Amino acid sequence: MSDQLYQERIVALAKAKTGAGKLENPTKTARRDNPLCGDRVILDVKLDGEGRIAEIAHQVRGCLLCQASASALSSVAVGRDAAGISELRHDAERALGREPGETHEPFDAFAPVAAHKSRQDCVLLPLEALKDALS
Amino acid sequence: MSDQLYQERIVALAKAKTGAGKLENPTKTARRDNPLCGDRVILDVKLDGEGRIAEIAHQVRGCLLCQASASALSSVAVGRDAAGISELRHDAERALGREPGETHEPFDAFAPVAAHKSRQDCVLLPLEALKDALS
Amino acid sequence: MSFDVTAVRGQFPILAEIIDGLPVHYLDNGASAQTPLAVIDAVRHYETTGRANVLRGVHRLAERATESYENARAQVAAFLGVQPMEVIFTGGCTAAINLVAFSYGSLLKPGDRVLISEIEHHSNIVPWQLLRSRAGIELDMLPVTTDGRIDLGALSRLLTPRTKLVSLAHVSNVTGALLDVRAVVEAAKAVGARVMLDGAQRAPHGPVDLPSLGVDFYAFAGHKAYGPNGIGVLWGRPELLDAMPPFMGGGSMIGRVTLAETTWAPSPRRFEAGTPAIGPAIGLGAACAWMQALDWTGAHDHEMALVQRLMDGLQRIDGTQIFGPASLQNRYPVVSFMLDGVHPHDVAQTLDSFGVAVRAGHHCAQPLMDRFDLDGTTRVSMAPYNDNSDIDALLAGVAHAAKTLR
Amino acid sequence: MSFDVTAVRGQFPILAEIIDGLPVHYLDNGASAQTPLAVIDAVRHYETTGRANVLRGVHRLAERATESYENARAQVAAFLGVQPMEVIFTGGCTAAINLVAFSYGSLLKPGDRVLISEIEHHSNIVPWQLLRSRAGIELDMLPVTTDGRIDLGALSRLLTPRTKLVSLAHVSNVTGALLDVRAVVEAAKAVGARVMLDGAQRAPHGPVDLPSLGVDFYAFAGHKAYGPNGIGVLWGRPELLDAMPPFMGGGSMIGRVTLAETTWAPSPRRFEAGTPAIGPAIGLGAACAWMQALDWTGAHDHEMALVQRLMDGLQRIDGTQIFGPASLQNRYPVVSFMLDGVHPHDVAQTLDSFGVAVRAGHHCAQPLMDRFDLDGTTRVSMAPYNDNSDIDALLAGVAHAAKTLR
Ligand SMILES: Cc1ncc(COP(=O)(O)O)c(C=O)c1O
Ligand SMILES: Cc1ncc(COP(=O)(O)O)c(C=O)c1O
Repeated sequence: MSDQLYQERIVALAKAKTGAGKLENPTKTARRDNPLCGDRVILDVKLDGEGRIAEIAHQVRGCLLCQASASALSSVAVGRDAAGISELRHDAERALGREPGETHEPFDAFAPVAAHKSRQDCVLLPLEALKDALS
Repeated sequence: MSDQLYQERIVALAKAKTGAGKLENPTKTARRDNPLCGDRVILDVKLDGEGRIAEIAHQVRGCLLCQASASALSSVAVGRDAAGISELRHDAERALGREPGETHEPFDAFAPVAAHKSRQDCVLLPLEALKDALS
Repeated sequence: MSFDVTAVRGQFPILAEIIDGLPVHYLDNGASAQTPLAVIDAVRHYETTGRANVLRGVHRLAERATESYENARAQVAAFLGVQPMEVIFTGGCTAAINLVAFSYGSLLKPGDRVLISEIEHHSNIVPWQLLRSRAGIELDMLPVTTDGRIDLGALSRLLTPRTKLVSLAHVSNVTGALLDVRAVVEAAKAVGARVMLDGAQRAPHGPVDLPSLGVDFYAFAGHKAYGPNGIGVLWGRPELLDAMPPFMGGGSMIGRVTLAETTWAPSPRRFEAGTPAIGPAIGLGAACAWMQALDWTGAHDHEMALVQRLMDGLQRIDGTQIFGPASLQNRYPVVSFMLDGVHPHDVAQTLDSFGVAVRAGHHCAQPLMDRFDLDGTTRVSMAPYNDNSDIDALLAGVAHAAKTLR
Repeated sequence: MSFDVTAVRGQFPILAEIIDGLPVHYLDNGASAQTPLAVIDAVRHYETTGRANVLRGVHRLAERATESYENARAQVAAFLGVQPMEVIFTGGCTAAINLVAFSYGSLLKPGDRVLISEIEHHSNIVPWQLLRSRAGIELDMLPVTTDGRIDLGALSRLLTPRTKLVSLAHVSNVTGALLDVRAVVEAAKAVGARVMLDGAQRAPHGPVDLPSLGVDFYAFAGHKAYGPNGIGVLWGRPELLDAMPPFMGGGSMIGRVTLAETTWAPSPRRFEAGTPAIGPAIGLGAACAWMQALDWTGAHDHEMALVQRLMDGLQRIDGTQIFGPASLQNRYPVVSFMLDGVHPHDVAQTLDSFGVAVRAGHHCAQPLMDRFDLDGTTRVSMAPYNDNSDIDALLAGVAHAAKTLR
């Protein structure tokens, strides 16, 4: 056994299910599918007057990495606008080793996925969905 | 050099061009193409009242083996009916090693082609055309 | 005596590899099987001693290549119990099904119907959907029973006089269920429909006696049957093939080409446009010969014993559920399961860290997943070279996932 | 220093074979080239250490296979000077042209025109004839000059506003003539037509700088470019590919499949239905890398010196006639000739008895043969590994045929 991927922090993020569920009357909703693996994320957001996220909720039908990423995202999304979310995306990309630079809480938890190319889209899917919702 | 194929008898048959040309008012004419190599044979025959070949002529656009075979065929076709031509076909097949048994003049000349599968259709093409003409 | 799995394993070099410190427990054979030395060597022999284009050359390399290629066709034909000239080499199983959908499909009229099932692989769904938009045919779907078999009870309802073709998986790539071919053929013939089998998952488990099945078309993939990639087979009844127009155009499939019009060569050449996949075909021929030399009574018993060991082991892990036939009757060694609260991808990923290769997800059968509202399954697909250690490593991995990921 | 042909030959094991007591003078490269050890080893490495299906697996063999497959795409892209995602793997050059004829072709309307030429290989004629019968398009043909080049003087007459595609051989497989691509592209763009090149005979002679050519589609075959059989390449401009519907249906080319409808993956996956030819693609990637490492300035000079030696030698044999450009400008090392009074097949057969492999016949270009009323030609097609001894053996054989067969 050489279990590098499912480290405690990732499992904990997934189990926390931060933001799991739906919003009533969301300002925007976006759905993203990964056709290769069948993962699916639906993201609801409520925005304030300046395009900043006031509330967020997600329904994830997908793997633990996707759930953990949606949890991580929900835990830090409130108060951010599109540019702020894009910053999180860069953080995730850095954790995955796809961009140089230091990475921060909570996405630094995904560093073990850097060695698993085929799973990186699972981490990015919620971020893609949120980007769609904000655009 | 290991020239087994173009033995003197085959070359002589081809150069003899026995029966080369056209008939005026043939009873039957048949054309056969080999799409793989582009060989083409046109056979004219005049038949007597009993379905026997009275006259034969061939136009061959093809290789030396095809020409030699058409020559050989023309040299022995006169007086034969469909059954007699079928006998010649068996003789050719025997020379090519595709049927067991002894082979006779003139098709025994084609024995060297037994080792060259890809060229055997060249020898058989005039026989095919004549069969078409008689049927 | 019993089946000698060690001797079989010895013929597959990859099974002896250590990858990142882990052995190779390869249980993803349904996606692609491994290939024996006999196949690798046959291709190498062609590449290094007889490589040339086929059919048209008169030189000795071309004669060698043509002979090897046609010999491969004969080896495949022997494996299927048919005549060599009835075997068409294609680029794969998907390409074989598309060939039928384009060529036989072009003979269909608007309103004609094709019957498939909800269990089909996308490769036996999408070509018919594309034909539907090209030709205005209708597509019908046999439902699937809760134990993962095509529900043949619906045949009488869904077969109509307008049904021209029934195209079904011989063995399911998700559940391992074997089709009752006899029942399908009987019902189809009664309305005058032709039957095609997608044999992708059946061919890797030994010779197929096509004449006794009574079907009209049969397709399978080389790489799942221990052969190379880039090669597949379509078998068809000669009288059907002869009546079908070409699919792709190019060299070798023609009678005579003029600028105005072109005539077609007889089958199989009509359907093998361009230079064929000579090397891969030679490899597949060797794979068929390899399969034919195997003791399949022993191999099948061995494979089924592995299925039993797997099912028993899974039952001892809390929250596992098998999707597919529970019995060993009329099934092949493909087993799908779910682990409550753990996504199939996470099961498969955990198994990878135990050196176990399986497949997780929709298995190119999204309609089936939708029908049973599944996120996907974890699929264990076996070959004769698998052994108890493969199953035990898998069970240890599943137990670990159950403990840590939920 | 000069090109080291001995070093190159050493990489091709088949060239050292003795077959029936004769050496291998392989001058049939236009039909199929030989393959270097680098290619054979790359495929074997995949088969024995990283074989699995691509794209969908999470286990390490699947990751290895996916990486090797996508790396091969990048190697081919580098060879063509394009982006990896613009490269589609197909079953061959013929399959690539058919892909365009089916997919791009399905966007054409009755009355639209496709322009090809009389010099084309059947693989660049028949797909358009089939499209003509499917879709009611019209087919126009550029004539050929007596020295075996496409007559571009006829472009202005034959290009019309209804012309949607011009599809021409980059290099002729009969005469070796190189197309003036710039002139074609300029004229085609002026009427809004797209340009496809059939690069089957160009790709084996070194990297192609597609961006500088300005064409829209490019096709070539693996086995003629020192790679395995069963693989070919279609390059297309991404904006064109994105607007094209799929060709074949199956696994991997879908977005989402439901029984009612299906959405498509983006290119290149949209056009790679089913399990791709992974091993052959890896081999072709290695072949492209091998070609890219070769000194093509030296190799081209070497090839052209062989052409000159051949032409000079043929001229000394009574009754020979070359069909094709007489000069070495704008041509590649494919030389067709006729020997008065001796059928090309008999020339080729005699050459075989000298250990020389050439091709004789219509070279899948029957319309060209008809146009010049030829029985066929004897074709000598060279690769960088050919040397003077190959040409001299050929000349001895032709002289022998001239002496004995007429
Ligand atoms: C110019 C040309 N185009 C197309 C082809 C077809 O290539 P393939 O038969 O490998 O598909 C060939 C080779 O036969 C060729 O020479
Ligand atoms: C049942 C079934 N049909 C068809 C296919 C398609 O085979 P290929 O992808 O090799 O063309 C597969 C494998 O993926 C399969 O399992």
